[in-house]
Amino acid sequence: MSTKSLDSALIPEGADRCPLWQFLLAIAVVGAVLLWGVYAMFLCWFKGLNQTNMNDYYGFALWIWADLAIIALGGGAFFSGFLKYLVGKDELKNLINYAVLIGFICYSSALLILAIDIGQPLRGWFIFWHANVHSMLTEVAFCLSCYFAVLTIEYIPLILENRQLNRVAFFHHLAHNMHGIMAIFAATGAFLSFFHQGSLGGVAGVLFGRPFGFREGVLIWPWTFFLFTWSAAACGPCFTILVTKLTEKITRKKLVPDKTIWLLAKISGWMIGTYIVAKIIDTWYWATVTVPAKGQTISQFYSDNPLYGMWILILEVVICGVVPAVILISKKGRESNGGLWTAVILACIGVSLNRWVMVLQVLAVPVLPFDSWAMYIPSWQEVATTLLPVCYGIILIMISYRYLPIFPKERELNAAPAPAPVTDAQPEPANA
Amino acid sequence: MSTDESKAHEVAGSSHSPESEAKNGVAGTVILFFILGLAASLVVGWIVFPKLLYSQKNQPFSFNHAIHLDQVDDGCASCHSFRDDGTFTGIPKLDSCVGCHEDVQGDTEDEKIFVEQYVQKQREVPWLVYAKQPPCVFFSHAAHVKMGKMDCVTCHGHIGTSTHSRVYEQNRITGLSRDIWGKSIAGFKENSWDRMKMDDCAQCHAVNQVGVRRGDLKDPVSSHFLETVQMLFPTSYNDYKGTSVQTEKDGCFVCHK
Amino acid sequence: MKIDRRSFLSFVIGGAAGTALTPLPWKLTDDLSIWSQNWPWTPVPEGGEVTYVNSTCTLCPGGCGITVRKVEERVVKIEGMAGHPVNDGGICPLGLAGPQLLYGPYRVRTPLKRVGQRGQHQWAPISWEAALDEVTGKLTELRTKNEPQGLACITGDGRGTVYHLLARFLTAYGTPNLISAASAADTQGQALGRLTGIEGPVGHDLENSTYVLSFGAGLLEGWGTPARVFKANSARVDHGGKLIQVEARLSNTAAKADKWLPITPGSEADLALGLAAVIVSESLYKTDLIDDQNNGWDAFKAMLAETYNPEKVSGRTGLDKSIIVALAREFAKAEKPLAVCGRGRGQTPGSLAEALAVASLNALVGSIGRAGGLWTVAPETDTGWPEVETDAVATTAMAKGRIDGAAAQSPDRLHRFAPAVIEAKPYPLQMLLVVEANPYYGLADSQSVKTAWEKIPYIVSMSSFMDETAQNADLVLPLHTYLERYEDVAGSAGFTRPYIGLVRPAAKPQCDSLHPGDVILKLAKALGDSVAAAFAWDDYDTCLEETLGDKWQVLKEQGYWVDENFQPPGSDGAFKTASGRLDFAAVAAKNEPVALQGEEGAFPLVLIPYDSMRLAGNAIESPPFLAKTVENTVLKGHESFVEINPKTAQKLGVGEGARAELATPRGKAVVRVHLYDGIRPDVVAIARNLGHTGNGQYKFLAGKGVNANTLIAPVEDPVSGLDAAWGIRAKISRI
Amino acid sequence: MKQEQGYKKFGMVIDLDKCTGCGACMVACMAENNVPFKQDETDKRLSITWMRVYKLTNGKPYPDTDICYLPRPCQHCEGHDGHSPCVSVCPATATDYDMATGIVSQIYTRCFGCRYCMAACPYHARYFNWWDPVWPDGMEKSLNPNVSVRTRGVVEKCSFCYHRYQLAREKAFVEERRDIEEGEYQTACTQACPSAAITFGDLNDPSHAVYELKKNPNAFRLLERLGTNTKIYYVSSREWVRRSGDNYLKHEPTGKVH
Repeated sequence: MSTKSLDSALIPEGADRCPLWQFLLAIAVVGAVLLWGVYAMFLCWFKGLNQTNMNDYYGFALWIWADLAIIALGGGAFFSGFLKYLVGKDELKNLINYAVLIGFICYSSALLILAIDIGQPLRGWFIFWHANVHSMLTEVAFCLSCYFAVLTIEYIPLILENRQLNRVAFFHHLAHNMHGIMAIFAATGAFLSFFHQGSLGGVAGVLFGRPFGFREGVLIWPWTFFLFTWSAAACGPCFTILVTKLTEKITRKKLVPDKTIWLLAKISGWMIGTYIVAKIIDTWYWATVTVPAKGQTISQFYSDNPLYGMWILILEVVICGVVPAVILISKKGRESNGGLWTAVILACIGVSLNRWVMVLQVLAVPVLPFDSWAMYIPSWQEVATTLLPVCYGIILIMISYRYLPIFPKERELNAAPAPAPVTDAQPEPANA
Repeated sequence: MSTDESKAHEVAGSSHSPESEAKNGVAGTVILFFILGLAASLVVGWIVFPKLLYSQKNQPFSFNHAIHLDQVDDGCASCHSFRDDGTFTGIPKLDSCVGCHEDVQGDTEDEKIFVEQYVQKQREVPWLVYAKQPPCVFFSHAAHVKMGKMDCVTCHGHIGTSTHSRVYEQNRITGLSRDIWGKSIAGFKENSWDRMKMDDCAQCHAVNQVGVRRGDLKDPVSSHFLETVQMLFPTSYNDYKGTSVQTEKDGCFVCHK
Repeated sequence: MKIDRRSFLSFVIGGAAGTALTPLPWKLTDDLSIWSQNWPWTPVPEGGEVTYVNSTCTLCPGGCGITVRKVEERVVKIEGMAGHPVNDGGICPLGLAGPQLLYGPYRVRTPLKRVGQRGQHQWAPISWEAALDEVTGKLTELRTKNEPQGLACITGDGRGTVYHLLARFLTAYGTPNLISAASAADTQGQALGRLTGIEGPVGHDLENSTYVLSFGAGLLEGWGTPARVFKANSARVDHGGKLIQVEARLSNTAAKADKWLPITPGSEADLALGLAAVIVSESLYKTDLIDDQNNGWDAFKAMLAETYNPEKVSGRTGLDKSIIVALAREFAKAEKPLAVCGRGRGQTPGSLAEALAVASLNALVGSIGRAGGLWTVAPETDTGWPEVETDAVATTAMAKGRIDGAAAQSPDRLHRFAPAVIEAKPYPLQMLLVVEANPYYGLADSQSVKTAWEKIPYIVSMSSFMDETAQNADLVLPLHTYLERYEDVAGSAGFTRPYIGLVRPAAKPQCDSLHPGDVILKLAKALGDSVAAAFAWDDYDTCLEETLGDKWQVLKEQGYWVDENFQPPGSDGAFKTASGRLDFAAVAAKNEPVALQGEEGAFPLVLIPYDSMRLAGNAIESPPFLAKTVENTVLKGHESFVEINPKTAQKLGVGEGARAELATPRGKAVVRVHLYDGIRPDVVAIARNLGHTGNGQYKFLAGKGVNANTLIAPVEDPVSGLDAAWGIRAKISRI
Repeated sequence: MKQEQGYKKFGMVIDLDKCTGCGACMVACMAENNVPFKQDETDKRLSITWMRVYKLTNGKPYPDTDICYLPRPCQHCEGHDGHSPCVSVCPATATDYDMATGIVSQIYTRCFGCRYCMAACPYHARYFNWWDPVWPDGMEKSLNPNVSVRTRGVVEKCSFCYHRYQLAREKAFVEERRDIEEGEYQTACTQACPSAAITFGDLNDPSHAVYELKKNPNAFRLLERLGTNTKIYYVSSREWVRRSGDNYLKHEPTGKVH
């Protein structure tokens, strides 16, 4: 059968999709950037990390930031899963598939970036085989890969629900049964996420040689451990909403009922709100107790350098923390289109900025009194390899959206008479 | 994440009937091929792979340990000795052989090669060392032989009684001697000398409690913890603790350089 | 049964399942990681028997004892020789990097004949026979034209058997032009000689001095014998001795000193005599050594009182009068005071007036020929070789005088070489032989050196390394390095006793090279007649052994020889002067301080090249390890930095790291600015020993930074006739 | 923490009044430990020097300016109970703290280059091999067989010349001695320093020079307030130098802060 008919055969029944050429063109465009990233990735693997602008002062840089950021943003998956299956917010079933897909993308990307970031990829497995239980990174590696496995399991039934695959009885039943036990995976996922999100926070928090990142805490966990989990749970859903909104804009379709979005937004709002309060307390304690005890003042961390000023703290905590919290908590705020957009974007920026500060600024701040600030600008190879997963994500979303019933309410929300714009998907016969 | 149940069933139903006839036959072939694949891969993995992994090399000429051991009075140490600075000479240099081998002894081909190719040309013999460890390893013969009073056989096996040099097998990937991983591709060992991997060193060090005990090192909390563990699972916890805070074995630098 | 997609799929699944049950995936994973732990392209040094060779370092005039660690045949490390009289286990960074010189890619591997333009690095490897034939040919040609004096020879070390062989060869050949570089030690020797009447190298007993007053001497930047001076400095710290550093820049020495006196650069002599004036006027001086009966002393006193009273000196030095007086008293009253001079490493001779002033200061406080003071060390003993019998050609040529105009006994005047060649006076130079020296890089005023080079028809460089001089020669003869040969090092710079260090081969020759001594002997043999007749030895090693005579055994055994029962001349108060006491006549005589080049209007600043332990001196290109230690405020990428005071920088409108043009009457260079509070606002400093132009694929310091010699030029001292320049007027402008 | 009997605790006392910043320690270290070199080493954040000599200045304008050099090897932090900043974060146990010697190891073949330890070290004592090490033809001959050559992509740092300890012990063993003398184990930098500014030995052993030297009232350690509990003691008679050794709030006096 021809490509065209194969294409239309795979598209979920009754779903309108743009013509194949449009679809392929878009894939090609994004794919080009992706290939650029792949090229850079191989440069890093074969020529080594001298391809980056990292140095002995900046051993962690753009990549680790990207890792922490996308994992935080991917937090929507575990948290909405947690809400639907454990808390029982059934309304979220309209969004859960997409949340899982986004999570899957974020986590697979994180693992990929880690594989590029280490100096000896062929020995990467040592982190499991020779694990050092004291290290936060070990905890990250284990939980990260386990949770990725969980996400994969959560993603599989979606694939199986593809119109063609679903014809196969075995796959059909497999998918069906997997749905049945999904709650267990969601629970496992939530549990694992709690730890790796946290241990990512621990990464900087345990560095008692780096007063800027160091935090006191309970047992082996510094406060950042809990703050990271919290912020991921708070801002992850915002990213899910943001991506959903974007998809709706691009496809010019209503894909998820507002009710669902608003519910998630509301929960997210409260989470951000409570998180930001905790964050403020943490910052205050750190600035007034922890740091002075090491002989430094908070002002030292935000002066004598070309980039890091108090503005970054205000931007993170107030503009990208308090503001979105207020918007999302207020009914008017989250139900107004503009309000929702602003809030989720700010929240996403906020959490990403937080990750940047907790990794890159930690390294930039001089600790030895006779040392100086370390500044860093990523090389094109770093940028390209960081864009790589973004493109891969977009492509995976495009394919999944086109061929899989990601949005259960799509048909209903775009019922027949819906006057679709001309540029939107052509009616079936035209394709045949 | 179920979507629309009714739809799912109907889809399944429609896809069900047409295929049911062929089903049994299909199932048969499927299983058959599964077994075929299984068998093939097992053969490749257990028999073909080891053959490919190691290259076979011959020593410059065969050496007869047994004969030499009879001639000397100080056993292995007669030829494999220590220098004054405590380092180990390993395989003796030519000049310690020329004493007897200035000209051909006996009529073996190997002897002829040795004298004519090496002794007379004053070239050192490029022996392939079976027990050669990777460059990251520091091994002190002095510590094991002089302090530990260990017997050569423990690590080197009964090479002293060998009458000829066996084939030297070299791992094509790592370039190391096969003796390090051991003859058994699965990594099993019966004798202490069958394998020379890090775990073997570590195990022996632990059993013989080489490092300093650090039971007394523990701060109260963790020592109580350890006592409890020992009480609950007597087998799980051997009271020997190496001095490495992280591994609780010996410090990594004891064997690594 | 048809094989459809499903059967294939199940085959694959079965295969996968099976593979997981075999060692294959797991062993592969493990082996790959082991492979990554030592990639085939990463070298693995072979182990083996460790041996040590005691030898002597020749990388600077210090002649430290070194212990070379070898693994089988490989030299892996050089360490200071424990218990050695000069450095007792200590060693400098350059000495430590020695193996990198031995094995480095900048070695000359075989005799090379120039094929392209000079300096274009186009060479044809030739055999030693061919090379020596060519040189012999050129030399014979000169002699047949009765112009052997047309040959000049520049050599690095002015001591030892190799030098004497060279001197003997040139005498027999018939040229007076054997020139080696003079240093601050020569000036100090002259100065001291004028007071004591005794000629010879100077020794400073820093170990026993309790109060060191340094007039710009870079005690901790490589002055004298670093390893020895450093040790002495640490001893001083332990015993609470004092160090006062008089210098325009906060050098490492100044930083370690108890007091740093940044006086007007060039007024050192004034300060020394100013202190003398106070000491005399307050009669704090020790009379026992001084001849205060003759008119020299009266003249001296008169001069001090008139020209060097604290007021005037304060004016010239910029030091407060009270400081001068206090310093003079402190110095005079110290238990064992010692005043030293010789700027930086003391590689340039410097002004005699200054050396005299400092010497007289020591004389006044009785520190000459006494413990903790300075004295003349008996010059190296005569070789004991028979007099050379020169033929007519040689004799007549020898009478024609040297191109550098140096008299028989006075030190060589290498700084005059370039001008003399350019002006072709007293006669044109037709051939230049350079032996283990790098004048093309190392001589001040590079531009005129370049011009002179173009005027020399034929240039041969005998060198272990492809240095600038070798690169610009017509023929390069590779020599053994000090780690591949025997040699004697006669004397250690500034050491207080007669000393000989034995250089011993630690490694087999790495290249197709020869011993310089053997090259000379071969050339002599090839020239035949009277030249050949002058040399009785078949090879250098026998020559060395014979020459050292009874010392040879000692040297063989312990690697060095020291005159244990050496007594400083005059320590008994008997100097070789009319009265047997120190004669101040010379100091009293008019000794003009040497003026800087360039006038203040156009060049408001003073440029001072400074030495650093982290950059090799003696025109050697620093090996990689040494290059690694160079701070990024001295060199960054390919650019040199100049140190200037932030105030000055502000006036000029340049900030940290800014590019600027540094101009002097002799040259221009683009440099970057490093703001340094530890430097006088009227001074700008640049590091010496950068800006090498080595070729080849590896460039560790080659082609990086500015060669200070392109910016400065010699200024001849009217009295000593040596180069007295220590800096030059300069201008910095932003670009 | 309590001093354990029978355990050595190697450390240094560096006299900053004697250190002249000549760099001999750096070169000795490079030569002893097969430290690689590149053609451009002027970017100090990409330049491997296990021992680095810092140039400190009192920041005062001319003529009150003063400078001091501070050699910085790995500080071999003991932290609390051997949990030094870098050691506890290494995910693959490529670095450990050995109670028997107090030395922080680095196993290059175990390290897979995540660089977390570098982020953890406030002294920048850890260096990453961004490039493949290259020795121009023939120069590899001067490599020391007692120290393994590192490949690209791993972290390396000062080991207190542990191999010298091993060799000293081997000598002792063949001489039927269990223990070694103070002089038998000295680091390359200590041995090379022409100013004898570095003293190395067992901080727990009263018969070793460092035992008394570390008690000097002018002795201090870098960033003590972070609880890194280092084994490198510095001595300086200049107050501003001692103050540069740690972070202090304006009103706080130099030295121990309680």
